[in-house]
Amino acid sequence: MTIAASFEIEYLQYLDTTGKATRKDLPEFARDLDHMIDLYKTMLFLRVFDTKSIALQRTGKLGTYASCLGHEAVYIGIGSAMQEEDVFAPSYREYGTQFIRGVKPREVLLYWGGDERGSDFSGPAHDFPWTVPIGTQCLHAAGSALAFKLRKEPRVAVFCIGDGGTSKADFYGAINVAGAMQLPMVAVIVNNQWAISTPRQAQTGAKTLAQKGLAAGLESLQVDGNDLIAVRAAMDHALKRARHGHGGSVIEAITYRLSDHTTADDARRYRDDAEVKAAWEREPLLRLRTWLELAGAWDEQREEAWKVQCGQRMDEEVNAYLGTRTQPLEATFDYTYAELPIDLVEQRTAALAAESASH
Amino acid sequence: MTIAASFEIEYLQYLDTTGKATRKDLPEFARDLDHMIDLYKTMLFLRVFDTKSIALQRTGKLGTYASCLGHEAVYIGIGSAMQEEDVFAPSYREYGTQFIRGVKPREVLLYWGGDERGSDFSGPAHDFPWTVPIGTQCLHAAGSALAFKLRKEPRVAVFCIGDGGTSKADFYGAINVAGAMQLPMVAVIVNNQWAISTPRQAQTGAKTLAQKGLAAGLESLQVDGNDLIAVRAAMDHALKRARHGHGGSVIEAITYRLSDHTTADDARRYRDDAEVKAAWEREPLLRLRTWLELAGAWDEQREEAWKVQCGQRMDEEVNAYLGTRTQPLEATFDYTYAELPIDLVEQRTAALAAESASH
Amino acid sequence: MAQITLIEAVTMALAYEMDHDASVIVLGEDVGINGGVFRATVGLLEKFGPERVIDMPLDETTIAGVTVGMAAQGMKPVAESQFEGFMYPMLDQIASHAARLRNRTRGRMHVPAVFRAPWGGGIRAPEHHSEANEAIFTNIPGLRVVLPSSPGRAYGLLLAAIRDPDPVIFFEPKRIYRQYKEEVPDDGEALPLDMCFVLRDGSDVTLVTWGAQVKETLEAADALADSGISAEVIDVATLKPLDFDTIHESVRKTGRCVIVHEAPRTAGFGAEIAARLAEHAMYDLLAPVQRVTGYDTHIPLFRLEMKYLPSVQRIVAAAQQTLAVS
Amino acid sequence: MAQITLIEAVTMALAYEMDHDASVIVLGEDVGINGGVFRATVGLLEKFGPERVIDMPLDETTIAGVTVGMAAQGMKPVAESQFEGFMYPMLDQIASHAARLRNRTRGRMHVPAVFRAPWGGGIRAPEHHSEANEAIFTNIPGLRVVLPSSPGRAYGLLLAAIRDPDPVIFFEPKRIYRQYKEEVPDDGEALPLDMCFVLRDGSDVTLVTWGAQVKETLEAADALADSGISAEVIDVATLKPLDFDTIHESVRKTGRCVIVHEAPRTAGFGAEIAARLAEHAMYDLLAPVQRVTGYDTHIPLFRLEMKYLPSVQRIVAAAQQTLAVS
Ligand SMILES: Cc1ncc(C[n+]2csc(CCOP(=O)(O)OP(=O)(O)O)c2C)c(N)n1
Ligand SMILES: Cc1ncc(C[n+]2csc(CCOP(=O)(O)OP(=O)(O)O)c2C)c(N)n1
Ligand SMILES: [Mg+2]
Ligand SMILES: [Mg+2]
Repeated sequence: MTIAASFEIEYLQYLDTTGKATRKDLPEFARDLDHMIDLYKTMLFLRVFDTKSIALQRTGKLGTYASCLGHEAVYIGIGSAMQEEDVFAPSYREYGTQFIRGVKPREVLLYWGGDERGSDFSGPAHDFPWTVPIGTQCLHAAGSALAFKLRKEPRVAVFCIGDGGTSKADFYGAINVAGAMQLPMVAVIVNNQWAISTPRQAQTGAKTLAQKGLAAGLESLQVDGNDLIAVRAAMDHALKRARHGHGGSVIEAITYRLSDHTTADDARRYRDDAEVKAAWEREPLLRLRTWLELAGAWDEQREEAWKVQCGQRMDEEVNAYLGTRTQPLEATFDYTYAELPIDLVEQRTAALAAESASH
Repeated sequence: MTIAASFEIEYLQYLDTTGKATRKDLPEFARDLDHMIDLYKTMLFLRVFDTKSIALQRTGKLGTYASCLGHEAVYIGIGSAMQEEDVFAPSYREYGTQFIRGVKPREVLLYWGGDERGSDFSGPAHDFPWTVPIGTQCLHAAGSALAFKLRKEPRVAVFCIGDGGTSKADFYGAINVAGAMQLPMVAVIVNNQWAISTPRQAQTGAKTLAQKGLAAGLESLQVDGNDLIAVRAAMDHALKRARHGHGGSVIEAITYRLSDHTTADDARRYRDDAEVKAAWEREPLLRLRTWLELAGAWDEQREEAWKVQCGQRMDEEVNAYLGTRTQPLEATFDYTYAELPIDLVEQRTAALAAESASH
Repeated sequence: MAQITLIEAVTMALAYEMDHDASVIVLGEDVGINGGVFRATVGLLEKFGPERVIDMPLDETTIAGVTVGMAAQGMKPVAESQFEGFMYPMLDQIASHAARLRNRTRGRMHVPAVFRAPWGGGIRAPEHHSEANEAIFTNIPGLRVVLPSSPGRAYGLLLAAIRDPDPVIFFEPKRIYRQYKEEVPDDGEALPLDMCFVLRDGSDVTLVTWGAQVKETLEAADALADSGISAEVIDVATLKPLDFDTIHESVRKTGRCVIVHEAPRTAGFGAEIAARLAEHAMYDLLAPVQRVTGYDTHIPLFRLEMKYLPSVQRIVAAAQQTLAVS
Repeated sequence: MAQITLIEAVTMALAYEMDHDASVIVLGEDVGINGGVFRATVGLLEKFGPERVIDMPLDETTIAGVTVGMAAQGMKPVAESQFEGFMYPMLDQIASHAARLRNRTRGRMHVPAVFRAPWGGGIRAPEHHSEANEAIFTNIPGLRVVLPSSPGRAYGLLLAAIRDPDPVIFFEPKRIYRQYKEEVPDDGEALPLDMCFVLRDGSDVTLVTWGAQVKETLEAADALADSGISAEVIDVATLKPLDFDTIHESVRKTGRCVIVHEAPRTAGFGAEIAARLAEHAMYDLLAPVQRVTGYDTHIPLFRLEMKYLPSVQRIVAAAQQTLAVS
């Protein structure tokens, strides 16, 4: 029997669910405990943000909101590894990555509060806004990566995609072109086991989602997505390769969507409480906290103090959000094109007239 | 290092370019020399058909035509392995498979001659017509396979796709859904090294095209597509698995497009004569012929006699084609819907009036 | 006989036809155990099992292509797109294959499929959940495009769509999914797929609309009646093929026409209706045709969306303008 | 100054702009060494190298999405689709992103991209190589849709399209790619993207058209002149945004209008023009508007395609009909 090609998909983990190291070769960055505390604090802030956002939605002060509960290690791992000049192309719940990149919580709220200005955010101007049509952001990352390559800029484009999203044409197109052209692109599959009510195994017969990268000839790896150290290490490696012209990677981060799909969803309709309960055992904050505590770098008191600070910051953000006036109707017209075409000038005038007639 | 998954892509070949067996375990069907002669004769007929079709185009008697020169082993291998009740979803040059399934040469000519009736062919009524938008046929095969599975019919859907076509969303969607649902589907990648002027390596960074099947969890295999025995053996195996409910396969058949892309193309613009010359050394007819001759089952005389017969049959087909009257204008309207909607009744009347006014 | 909402009528029609025709199957994202994101397929999995109600991988191209393949092999798939804004990846399979396979094969194969999608704005949803992109489909030969606006019409037209041997795009105005209930007998009676419905008789002006806008249009007719203007209201219901006769007949009577739709104006389907009036009703018209539509911009996120959608007031104003001419 | 064909004008505009703006790149299938299947990009690879002229993997969704990504990062990609019939898989990226990114981000990002495709029937090509699907794009806010019909306009409009900071769909009437030559100075002068061109002055009837049909329409005007009828001919050129003023002005003068296009009639872009006439030109029109179009069927394979496309005779007959009314 002749073998034309053979492949292995590695699984990377540094911390187990009890916060104990599973391997001795901790990466450099993880030895800097101050840094690790910072990352943990960001994860905790993210969770406070998430809880508060859901509360806002429940009280009618926010539209549909997509929670990121349980995904904190993935998003903070990505965000802390990226450079500002890199490009991030998210789907719709990667607030953690975005906070690190400068997006403000009030901007996230504005977006889910039905106001386009949320996407004119304080993060890097070259970062893409949230993307609703599943998977389409993957190709924006690929296009960005192609631009960097052509302009010989040492920048990397990173996208996130859900387990469900890996079924989508755009995901495949993006990894394929990245492989064909050796683009500086990192694809992070956030495998949270569910796409609304559709479980991971209904999406594909592939044993791992990471192996989808093999179809494109990309370096492909699976990581424990609840282990911040693993995610960050994998990202560091992938970003470095990409930045040095060695091509793209696919990282499958295995995590769990502890929340409903969005506030418009009720996950109890389709999944067992037992599964969710079990997933809470693996959640990302507790294990990092335990690890930090074991290292003597964190304790209950610091935890509580930080939570209070998070709460205060969130109050400010929420107030800023709630205090933001609705845009004038003109805004509906004025960003459709760089310059208003003649038809739109007329329609804009008519719309404003109709509006003032109705007052 | 923990390994989450590992894979191998096998390469299958029975006959080398000199017609010598490269392995001892020839499959059962290949021991039936009469059958092998039949298959060889079909390959030869296909080549005669191809030559004649190009000549028709060059003399203005046919529209653009897509040659299948060099692909004969792939197409005859597929066609001879399939059952009538299976469904075939071709792209646009799989005449060999189709001839075995009952499509008439005159129908192929009618199609390329600009007449829809070519697709109302004498092959199985459930076979799909030629598909021009690259890759879209893959999903028709997947949908057919799903129908078979739901209706518990022991039938298999087979599609062909080019090397270029494996970049397309529809290909990925088809293998993905086949893997997710264990559909009775066989995907044959006809890797002829070129997609018009785009070489295989510009399509993807994957080492083999077969490994794209790994992304979908399908059984994935590479075969020498110029070796009829290898193609047929791989098809037999894949069809059997599928028919027995064990799921789909991806077979990459490595061959070469010895012709221009179509008669509208001039391949000398973008590829080396040397490459083409080298490819002729590996072409599928010669090696099977040599093998048959070494086995004492074929010779120059039989070759010549069969060519004469092929020529006669083609003359009949060409005459039938050339003698086919153009459809009346009504035909443009009458197959748009099962029943003509009121708008179309009016337009049809107007069109016929305009036509007779112009006579 | 129960009082049901529009979305319940959709569910009822699906269940009826699945019960009576084993080749009908439902497929899409989250249509199974979740019953669809709007709950249109709720209960079907329990009743018909996972071989008739199929949760698909998350790819609309795949859903559309598989639908074409199944339909060509004799099934009657009803495919759901979760929102109309996610139908674009289906378009190639719909336009290049679903709509063409009959013609391409001279009738040897055909595609008896339905592509369902919740449609339109006004539910305070995120971006891409509020499109009105029906016009795109109306220029494609071989398709039917249907947009019911009441529980009864949703039931009857969906049955007809499933039974139709050709592909039907079936848009469901999600803003009025649960707006009101009406009695709909579950009798399997289909409605014709080439008919406009006159919802209200009138003599002064014809208001032509479809989908959720039927609500505002009927309200506008009420408001007009208050000021002594008698408005006829037509629900187009099936955009393609268009029953222009019913519209024309009305305009012959009223001499005035206002077309209302929430899609962007330019090249919206209102243009086709206005064009036919220009071609065939010039001598009947006493005033220029008016279009009250969404603007040629993207529908804004929800804080402003109600200012984008045609309002009762805009419809009334347009009708009055047609009457100001004499 | 050379005499060039329409397709040579396309090549010349691409080369000019690539020469003057390093951010302009060309991408698509077979655009490199092969120079495009129609040879529109011939010579560009040699001149600008593989980093400016990029052969893409065979997936239109990929091409469109990569184009959006590059454009958002400050490049000016000009993406080619080999035929208009293969643009459907681009539609999601075009409608959901190219057309919306500026609006979505309140101007933070925008997509200065051009999507080029050979367009239309009449070249005896296989199925899907002869579509006229421009109407689909004209209902999408945020896009411009351009369709030149002469070498000079192809050059000037393509330059404008590339320079425009928003996405432009640029359809090239392939039937007249090489129909005739005209002098086109390679002076980098763009033409405005919101203007119709009056190709021939006339006083009795206005013939409005675009793309390859300009040929038949001008011939029809000649034929009409022979029988003493003076036809004004307008090439719409940019469908979106529509310069309705120019059309209206002409109809004010002639009182009659025939709209000619090869796309299917229903919801074709002719409907929009007829609708605007119905809204704004009712009192100018002396006869009902006429549309001479492709039928609401798929364009047949090539043996019958010329019977599908509007002929000089059909245009003449329609014009005469508008004149029969008085
Ligand atoms: C093209 C498209 N189809 C359908 C939807 C509706 N939808 C929103 S989220 C979602 C599931 C996504 O699952 P996954 O990719 O796993 O990401 P997750 O939500 O779990 O982060 C679906 C189907 C959509 N937004 N876009
Ligand atoms: C969607 C689409 N894009 C582009 C084309 C034009 N085209 C026709 S054949 C072809 C190349 C196909 O190459 P491959 O898949 O390798 O098949 P081969 O022709 O080699 O058999 C292209 C780009 C098409 N038919 N469909
Ligand atoms: Mg998920
Ligand atoms: Mg090929």
